[in-house]
Amino acid sequence: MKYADEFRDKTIAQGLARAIGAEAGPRRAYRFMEFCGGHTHAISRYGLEDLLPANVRMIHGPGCPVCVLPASRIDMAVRLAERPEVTLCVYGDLMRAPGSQGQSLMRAKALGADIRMVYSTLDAIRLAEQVPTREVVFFAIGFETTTPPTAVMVRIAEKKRLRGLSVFCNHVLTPSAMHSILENPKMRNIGGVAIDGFVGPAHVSTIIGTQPYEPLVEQFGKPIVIAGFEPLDVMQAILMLVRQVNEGRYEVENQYSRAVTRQGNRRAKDEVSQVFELREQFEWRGLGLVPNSGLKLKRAYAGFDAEARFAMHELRVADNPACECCAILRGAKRPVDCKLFGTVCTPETPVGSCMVSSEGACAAYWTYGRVRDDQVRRLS
Amino acid sequence: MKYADEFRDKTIAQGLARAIGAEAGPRRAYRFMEFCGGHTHAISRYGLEDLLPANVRMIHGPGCPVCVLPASRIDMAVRLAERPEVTLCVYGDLMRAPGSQGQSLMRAKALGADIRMVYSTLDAIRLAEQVPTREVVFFAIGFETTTPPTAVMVRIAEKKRLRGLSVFCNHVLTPSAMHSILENPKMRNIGGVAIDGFVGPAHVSTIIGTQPYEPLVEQFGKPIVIAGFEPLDVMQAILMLVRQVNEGRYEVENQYSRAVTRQGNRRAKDEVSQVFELREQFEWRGLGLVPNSGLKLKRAYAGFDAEARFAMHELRVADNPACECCAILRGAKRPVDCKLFGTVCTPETPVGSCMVSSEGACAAYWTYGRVRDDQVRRLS
Amino acid sequence: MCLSVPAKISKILPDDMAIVSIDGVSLEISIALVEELDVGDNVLVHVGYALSKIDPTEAKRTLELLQELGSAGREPRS
Amino acid sequence: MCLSVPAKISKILPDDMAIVSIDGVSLEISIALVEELDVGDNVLVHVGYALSKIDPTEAKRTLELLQELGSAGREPRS
Amino acid sequence: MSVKDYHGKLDVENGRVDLSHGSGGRAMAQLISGLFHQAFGNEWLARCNDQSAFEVAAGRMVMTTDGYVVSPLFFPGGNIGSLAVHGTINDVVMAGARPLYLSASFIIEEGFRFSDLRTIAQSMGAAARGAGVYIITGDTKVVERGKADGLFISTTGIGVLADGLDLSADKARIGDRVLVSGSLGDHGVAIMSTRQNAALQVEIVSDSASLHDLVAVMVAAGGRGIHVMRDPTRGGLAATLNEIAHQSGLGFRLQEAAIPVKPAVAATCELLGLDPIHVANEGKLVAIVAPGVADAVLAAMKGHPLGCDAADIGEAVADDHKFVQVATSFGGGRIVDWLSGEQLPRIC
Amino acid sequence: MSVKDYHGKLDVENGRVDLSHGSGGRAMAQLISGLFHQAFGNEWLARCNDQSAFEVAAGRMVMTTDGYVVSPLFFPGGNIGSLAVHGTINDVVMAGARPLYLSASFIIEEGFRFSDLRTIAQSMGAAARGAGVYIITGDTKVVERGKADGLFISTTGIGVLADGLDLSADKARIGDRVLVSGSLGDHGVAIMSTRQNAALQVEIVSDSASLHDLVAVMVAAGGRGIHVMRDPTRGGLAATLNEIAHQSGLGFRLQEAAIPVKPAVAATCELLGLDPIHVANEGKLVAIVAPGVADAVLAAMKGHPLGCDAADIGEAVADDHKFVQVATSFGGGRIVDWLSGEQLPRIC
Ligand code: SF4
Ligand code: SF4
Ligand SMILES: [Mg+2]
Ligand SMILES: [Mg+2]
Ligand SMILES: [Mg+2]
Ligand SMILES: [Mg+2]
Ligand SMILES: [Mg+2]
Ligand SMILES: [Mg+2]
Ligand SMILES: [Mg+2]
Ligand SMILES: [Mg+2]
Ligand SMILES: [Mg+2]
Ligand SMILES: [Mg+2]
Repeated sequence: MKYADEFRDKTIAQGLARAIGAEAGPRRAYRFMEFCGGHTHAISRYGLEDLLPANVRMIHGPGCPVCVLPASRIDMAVRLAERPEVTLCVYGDLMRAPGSQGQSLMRAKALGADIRMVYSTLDAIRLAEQVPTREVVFFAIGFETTTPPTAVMVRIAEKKRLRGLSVFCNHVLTPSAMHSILENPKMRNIGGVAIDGFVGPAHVSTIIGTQPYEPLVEQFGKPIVIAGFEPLDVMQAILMLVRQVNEGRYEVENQYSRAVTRQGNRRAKDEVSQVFELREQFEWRGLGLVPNSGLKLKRAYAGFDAEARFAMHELRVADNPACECCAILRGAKRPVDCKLFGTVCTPETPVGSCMVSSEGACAAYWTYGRVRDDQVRRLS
Repeated sequence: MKYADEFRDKTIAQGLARAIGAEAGPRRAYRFMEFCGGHTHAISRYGLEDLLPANVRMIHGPGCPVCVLPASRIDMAVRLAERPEVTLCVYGDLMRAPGSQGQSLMRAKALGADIRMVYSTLDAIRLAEQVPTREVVFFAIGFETTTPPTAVMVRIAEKKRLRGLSVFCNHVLTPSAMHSILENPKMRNIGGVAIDGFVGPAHVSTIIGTQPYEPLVEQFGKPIVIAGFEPLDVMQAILMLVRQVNEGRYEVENQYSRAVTRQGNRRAKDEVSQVFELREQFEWRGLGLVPNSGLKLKRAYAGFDAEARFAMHELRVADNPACECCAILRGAKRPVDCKLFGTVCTPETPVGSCMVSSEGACAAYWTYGRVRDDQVRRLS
Repeated sequence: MCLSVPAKISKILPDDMAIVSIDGVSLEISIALVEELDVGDNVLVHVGYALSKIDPTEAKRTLELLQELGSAGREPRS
Repeated sequence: MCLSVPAKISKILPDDMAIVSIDGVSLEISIALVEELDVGDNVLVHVGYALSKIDPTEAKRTLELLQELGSAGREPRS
Repeated sequence: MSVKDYHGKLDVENGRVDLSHGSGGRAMAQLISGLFHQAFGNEWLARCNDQSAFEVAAGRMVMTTDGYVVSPLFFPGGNIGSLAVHGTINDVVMAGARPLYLSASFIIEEGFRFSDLRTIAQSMGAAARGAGVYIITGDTKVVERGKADGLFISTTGIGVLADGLDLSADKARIGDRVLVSGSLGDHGVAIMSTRQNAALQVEIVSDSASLHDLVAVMVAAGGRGIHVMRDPTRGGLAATLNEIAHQSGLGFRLQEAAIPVKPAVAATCELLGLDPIHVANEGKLVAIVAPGVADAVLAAMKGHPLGCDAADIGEAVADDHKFVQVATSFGGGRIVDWLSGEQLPRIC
Repeated sequence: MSVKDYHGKLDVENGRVDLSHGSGGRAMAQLISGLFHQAFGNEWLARCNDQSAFEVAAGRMVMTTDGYVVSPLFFPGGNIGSLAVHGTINDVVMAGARPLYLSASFIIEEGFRFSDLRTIAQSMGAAARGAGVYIITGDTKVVERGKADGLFISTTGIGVLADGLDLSADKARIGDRVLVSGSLGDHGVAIMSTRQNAALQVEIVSDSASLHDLVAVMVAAGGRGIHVMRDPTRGGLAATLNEIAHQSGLGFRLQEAAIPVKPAVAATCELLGLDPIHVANEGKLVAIVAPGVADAVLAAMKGHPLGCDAADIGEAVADDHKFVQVATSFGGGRIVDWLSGEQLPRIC
């Protein structure tokens, strides 16, 4: 696969690993948070931690939109799907996402709710055209990457007068979450030790560009390196972060220059701003209510807004108290630190969202790393 | 089973057979038409023809509401059932009734139409209550016996405000059909020989009483004996007809006095007249358009009339030209006289309606008598 | 046609409904179409409705007549 | 997160649609979100949409840099 | 951290089957080991292979399969699980064979309750043990909601034939007697009473039962004098005798008065416009036997609890038309045909 | 008047299955004789019994069953019929057995086209003949519209074991080599490409095939050195190796670079967020063999058309955790777990 295989080269990786080992001074520890699940996936899938020196530690951030979706939003979606007139379209990742009390869309479907997996918002449009008498609701989730396709769908629905189609919007914004992590002193200093830098989002950044990270770097003095999702991309970004730390710099650097520019994708941003506007706040699993971190449909598109159309009530659901998702999403704990990990909570019976998506920190650990007890390096 | 087993006694039957044989003078032939399929069924099921003398011949009349229902009405029901919002409730007998070009409700159901078998109009009410958003249409067929339950259903629907329930009405009237048979010289004189009398309806008469047959007897000079559906009932009625013929009488006699009175069931008649009124004419398979022979919902109940509610178009469908149903229903031919009988036309692949219901003349012959080639006594 | 079975009323229910029984089978039917029914009465049941009451006296009369005709027939007259 | 795969545009269709291909797989996607695409361009595909064009020059530069860093790493400095 | 056990726990009381239980993952393994293995428990299943091996002696074996799609799944006298074992065992034993092993293939609609599945599996296990038979291999598939009717089970049975016995539908001979092992139509009426109409209550339970032991007793009494055995399931006695008539090239003449039918079954059939002779049975058999052994076989049947109402109902006759005819109790005669299409309740 | 033949004609071109074809009447007999017997045609079915008898020699036999619920029913490289024969034959031959007979149970949704059913039945007949196997008994049920998904088939296979061979999932030994017979994920991707998304076009056909002959060649080359064979169907290679690891009480270490995966399969998996190691195969096998015979068995496989892409992908290792681990092409290591729940296409 072009533009993928080249960035998975074993020989280069070993060279890069040695370079990181050489440049990461042995007298200090480096703690980098990869914000995105895509990076977490690459780290686990290719066994990158095996290649990194012991004093370079990766902390898994909240970068999976399923993991950060609170149980309340799943519960709301289940209630919506239970309405007889509604056909709910969802991305496959969401099917097992846990709501409260063992609820999930998978379970609602098994009990008779009309829930369809889609691969694309284009599928939802097709479906709405096929069943004009049904209320087809698209359960929209995702960061800036996944928001423009939802915006396009709404604009097509408007143009085609698809009255039956609407959106249950759960789109969230990455920089706001990073800001929230950095602003909170508990999060900034995990176990009393500061995060030294961020591996920044890949595909989110193709849309928003690198510019939105610049104020963060200014405000908090932490380097951010935007990186691709291939394993060599991640390793190069780590090397770049080590160098910034060593040199006392804190800049936004762009490792992923083949797909990311400073300005991002203007057309995609325009589509989004046509259709969506900021919510005052939005709940993130693990981060709580984060100001200006979510999107909703603009008033002009209220007809396509499922929350308005079906008078959906906001719900509040307490997380399972034993679940450490919250700390894990903040980078404060690792999956193996959770008592439920691998016993009560497995990918078949997920308790927290980190176990749901295979990109979730707990699921990635379970699938790719659950034996490496020896590698569990607790924070000092 | 009380009031049934007593009327199936073999010893009495043999005595009755001898009595009929004794009283039916050998020098003349007796041709009686049993109007009802119930009588046809009893004759076939118990092998009554084996017991009757050779000069007493039973002619099978049009007395099966499925058999007389023209293909056009089945086609109309199929079109109705194909509407996505409609759930059509039907009595089991109708499922295989042939419309035009191989259509049937069974086939429509197999192709996805929502068609439910019901045992009673009470089931249709229950269904309409369960699925209030569906258009539940009851496919009403039957003679006077089956009409009052439809009327009760409509009145209950009105009382309960079951807006989703309606009736596709195909109820027909027995005396009108008998009149049509007697009025038409071709029918009165089958193969040049007159019908000598009628075994009259059993359960139809529980509702309408014996009185409605009196004008027929007056006008056409043919005896009518109302008889029950048990085999001894039929044999007694035949004996009573033989006696009337022998004595030159033509009266309405009531063999079925345990269930039938002269006035009939006033309450049932009231229910019917509340809800239904006469159609100017109605098509009968085999008899063509018969004046004043069908019922429709009164204007006050137009909201429950599926024909109005769904703007159903009247259809006209030519019968299969090879099918002798028409002549068989008139008593002019026997099933074995039809070239299609038992070859192209079987109960699995019925061509005409007489093959559909097991009470239909062709089906009854097929099931109970198809080997008795030796018994095929053609009209002289 | 008009399949109908004789059954005995075993219980009167509200709303013009009743339970009838026949040889170990019981069926809930509507009695909206027949006046003045009591437990123990026999009715003809058609599509879940009582159509008419069976008159036991007339039934007995018919049976007696049948028996008579049957025995008369036993010795052929002509 | 944001699963996305590089693919080459093999055909431009009407209504902002296009066919992309990857190793014997072809997929119809929307290109409504990316300006000025031609057959032969490579794009990142996410949930059936092209997100951005892959810049071949930048890709080459990154690869060269990676190779350099990798070889540099081969002889440990410290 | 403790590593999750391969055999995880299933929440049988409250849980429901979803698509993950059919997709080859751990959830499926949990379902199979936690529910089916427990209910069927035997050494073969314990090895968790995709097939099971067993020793056989040289000889003749039989194989049979049936799909079970009964609705409702639970009915008076049994459920789809016991039925799926009894029915297939019966098809084995109708050849005069001793049933040995069963396989079971489950197709489950998502949303199905584990607790119901367990009840059904336990009924299967009990029915199999009752017949000395083992369910040695199986398969589980889960389909989306709305793409099945709760649960379908297909079972396949194999058995070993007694030496010299060769029962087949083409072995009926003119003059043979027709024996039935008991009253007809009980299963079909039990099903209809729960399905057809909520208003209908019938005091009848399904006759669903394994006939292996009854057949053993009959074979002991009749040996090679038993020519054909069949269980009159779908289509009832009428279908079974018509099939045999066709295969053997002869006709049957039955005495209606001799055919055992329970009053409640007869009454239900009258109500719904059906004929008991077309109604399904699941624990009855029809045997076509040489006249010389008929009395001995009938006596053996009557001595067995599952044959106490057995009856000799007629004989095989020469008939070019291959008709099944019945001398009615009324003194006339009629032909009993196959059921025409599906058995539909009628109003006329 | 001519009496209608028992074997009536079916309008195969235009007709559709309705409930009457499953209710034990003449319509059902017509369907069975006019369509299935014709497609499977053999002496056993011709006898029209509810079971079939056959001779066996003394020895060890195997029995296996699988339900087939594939959607769509027709896919590149096969249909549900060929699949139902290949899949069950493969489960027989994975024991090292020679397949002999199959049974087939059909559950059909009313409205199904006779013409499609004929195509499927003919594919079954052809697949069976190709493997020298006979479909000797069957069953047909029809369910109401909306209560099935077109057609489900459950097949059961029996076969006879070669002397001395005892393959079982608990027979893997530390040091054994792991062989696969060809590229992984072809079947699953062929199905997904027709089902998942109309927009997706993949040049891949299902690998559905009967592996009886390949296995014969392998057994000839490896004999008792072959310890386990499995066809990695649902859940793919990952599920199969995890099962074997658990049953045998050891782990596996694989070389990712050695695992054959076609580029189009790899690309489809990347697009949908899946891992080829979890994707279903229907004409591939995994063999766990003693290291001493591994090369000979591999060579034999490569010499067979169905094994030309065979590969040695790793070994069995001691592992208390019973993990399946993969050395990635990148130089790291990871654990390959069972699939978690159903395989769902992902966006992240
Ligand atoms: S293992 Fe499960 S319960 Fe524990 S933190 Fe992860 S998701 Fe939450
Ligand atoms: S046999 Fe068929 S075609 Fe002939 S008259 Fe009867 S119904 Fe009509
Ligand atoms: Mg069978
Ligand atoms: Mg059977
Ligand atoms: Mg299986
Ligand atoms: Mg359903
Ligand atoms: Mg059988
Ligand atoms: Mg199997
Ligand atoms: Mg298998
Ligand atoms: Mg069968
Ligand atoms: Mg369907
Ligand atoms: Mg297998």
